[in-house]
Amino acid sequence: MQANGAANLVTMAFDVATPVYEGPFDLLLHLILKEQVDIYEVPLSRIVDAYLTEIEKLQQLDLDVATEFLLIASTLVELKARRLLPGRDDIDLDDELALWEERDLLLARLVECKTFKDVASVFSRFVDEADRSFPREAGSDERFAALVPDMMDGVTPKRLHSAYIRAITPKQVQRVDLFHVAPIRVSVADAVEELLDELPRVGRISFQRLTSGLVERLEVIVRFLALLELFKQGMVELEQTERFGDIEIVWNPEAQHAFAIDDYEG
Amino acid sequence: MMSDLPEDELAGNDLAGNDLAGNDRAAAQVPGIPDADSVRAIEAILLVAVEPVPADMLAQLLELPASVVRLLCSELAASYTEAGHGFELVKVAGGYRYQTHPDLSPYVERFLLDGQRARMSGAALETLAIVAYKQPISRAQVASIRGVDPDGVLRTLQARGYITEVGRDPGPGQAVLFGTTASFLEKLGLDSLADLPPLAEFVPGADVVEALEHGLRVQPGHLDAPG
Amino acid sequence: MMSDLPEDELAGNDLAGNDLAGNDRAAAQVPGIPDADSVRAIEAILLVAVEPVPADMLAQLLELPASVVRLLCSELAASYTEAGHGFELVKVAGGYRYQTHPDLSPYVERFLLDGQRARMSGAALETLAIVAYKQPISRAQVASIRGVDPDGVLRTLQARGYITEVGRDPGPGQAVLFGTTASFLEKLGLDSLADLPPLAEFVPGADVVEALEHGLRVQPGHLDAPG
Repeated sequence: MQANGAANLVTMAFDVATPVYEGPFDLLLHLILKEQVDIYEVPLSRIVDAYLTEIEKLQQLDLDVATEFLLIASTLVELKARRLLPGRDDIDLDDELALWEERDLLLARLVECKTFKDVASVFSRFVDEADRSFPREAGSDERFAALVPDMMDGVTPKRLHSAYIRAITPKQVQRVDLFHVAPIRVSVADAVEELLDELPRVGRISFQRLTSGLVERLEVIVRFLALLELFKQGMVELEQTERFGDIEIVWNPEAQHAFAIDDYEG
Repeated sequence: MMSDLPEDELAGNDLAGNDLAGNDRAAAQVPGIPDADSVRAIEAILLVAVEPVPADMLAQLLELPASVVRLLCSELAASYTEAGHGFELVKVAGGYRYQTHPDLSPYVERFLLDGQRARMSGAALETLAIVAYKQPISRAQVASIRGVDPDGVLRTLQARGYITEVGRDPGPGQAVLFGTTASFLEKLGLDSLADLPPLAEFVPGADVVEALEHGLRVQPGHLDAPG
Repeated sequence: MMSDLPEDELAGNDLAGNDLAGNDRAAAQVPGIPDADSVRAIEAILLVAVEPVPADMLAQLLELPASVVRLLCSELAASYTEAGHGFELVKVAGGYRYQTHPDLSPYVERFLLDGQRARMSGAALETLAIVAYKQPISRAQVASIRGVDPDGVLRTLQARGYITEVGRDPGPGQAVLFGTTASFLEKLGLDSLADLPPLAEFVPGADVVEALEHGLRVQPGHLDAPG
């Protein structure tokens, strides 16, 4: 596995992860375009953790963006996981094609997302430019008062409501949409800790059983990432008899206490 | 030199010959007179103003003596007249404003009669919405939410009979409290104020609205509220 | 803005040299061209309008062909620019309106107090971009592009009046379809959706796609290589 090879990339990932709050694709585009990084070499667990850490630190972070990031990250992790798991030698042609399809889909999404991100920045320029001019809305003076249609014409309860929301919204608030996004409560660090507590007791368990109590796809992904980290550290052995089959996790008692938990400090 | 100009300088103004709006604006500058940007700023401010703007307010915004502002305004008014524009700059109710030239009234009337759909300005609508949702409410409270003096808008709404004085603040100052009227409800096709769209439809809860009103950062705990 | 005016109205324009705002307006009349009062009427109508006035409406009120109205408006706009006024005449959201000159925004903002506009978040702008180019579009379609539930953002954009429900998906579920509004065009200072830059201009170039593609490349044997 690429545990050591990824070491130099970790710094890079952390470096770009911190200032990037505009969106997950920004990060990925950054990593892929600017840093020339093969995503298969990017330690996604580290990026996920870095993001989660930032989320915990900055309450005003756009959770919308964070959620989006994690969704994409999980897709990437799924792709990556297939590469990391044993059984590569006997790849089924259909599976290989499916992998390519998935990759193409992701590529298409990245391209489309980049397209609209660029459009958005142009929109932003348009808005900034237009915002410098103020339209005349004073209407006519009292000489024509009798001719002016009733000012309430066209005012609906809904418009009134919208106007109230507008009026009470602080003008400089950047992200009004923050309130509609569910909080994210999973972290790889937490998952690692859980596994370190759980695995020595059970000794051996299938991944399916290990994650059977989890409802969120994201939680499963995070659990899986944690497992990969433990594998890298030699804490567990992973066995998979067939590609995409269930994974058996075997705790390595020899490796007790070798794990540097500090790495995961949130 | 200019400080002694009479208030009603718009009449019989002997500076009418200067064309500040012409191509030679730079040349129109007189030593001691602020540059043409002040005139342009006056034009911009008066364009967006809903109520006549007093010379004092312009003076404050432009950081010029009021006497200079009055002079500039009278020159500007004269230049419009001379150029034969369809609008004019007049001094009414203690302030300056743009209005249409009297001889174009037939066009304006026709436009207002069949052309123009009514559209309440965004500011007026927001003020009305605040009164509707927060009544009884004082002028000062409206101002503190909108961040701007709502005096003109409140007067207009009151004149139209959509809001009215519903009481007095018991505190010092006895501020007038406003509320909406029956004709307001009728116009919206509502039975009662309870029929206004509930605020919860768009925001998680009263606590968040409250927080927004106070301009506070929403606490993390609020994120748990269902969207 | 004015840039969208048909080329032939601006090119070879006999009236271009005449200063409609100048003293010799009467002399500017050319046989077959309506008299200067039309220009003055346009000024008066636009002064009292509270939203952009389409050329067709001006044409109807002035009893002139719309093409003549467009010509007069573009000349009028040019004359204001030339004279260096603090206001300008622009074509936005399908109509003409007066607005303040951009370089005077500091004065206007100070005057309006609440002149500082609320900034839109990146998420809002991206969602707006998607709706603008893909309208009519459903919530689910926006979600599939942005990779996240756009509900909150869409509601915010709707409350601000930049997007609106324009229909229902005929398919099962009858999903609401969204489109942009005239306020959206005004917010961006555009005359029509046709003024949006072609989406093709934004599709990443071959090099970017190549780099993205490379980043995602499945390289057999890659993992066996020393890290």
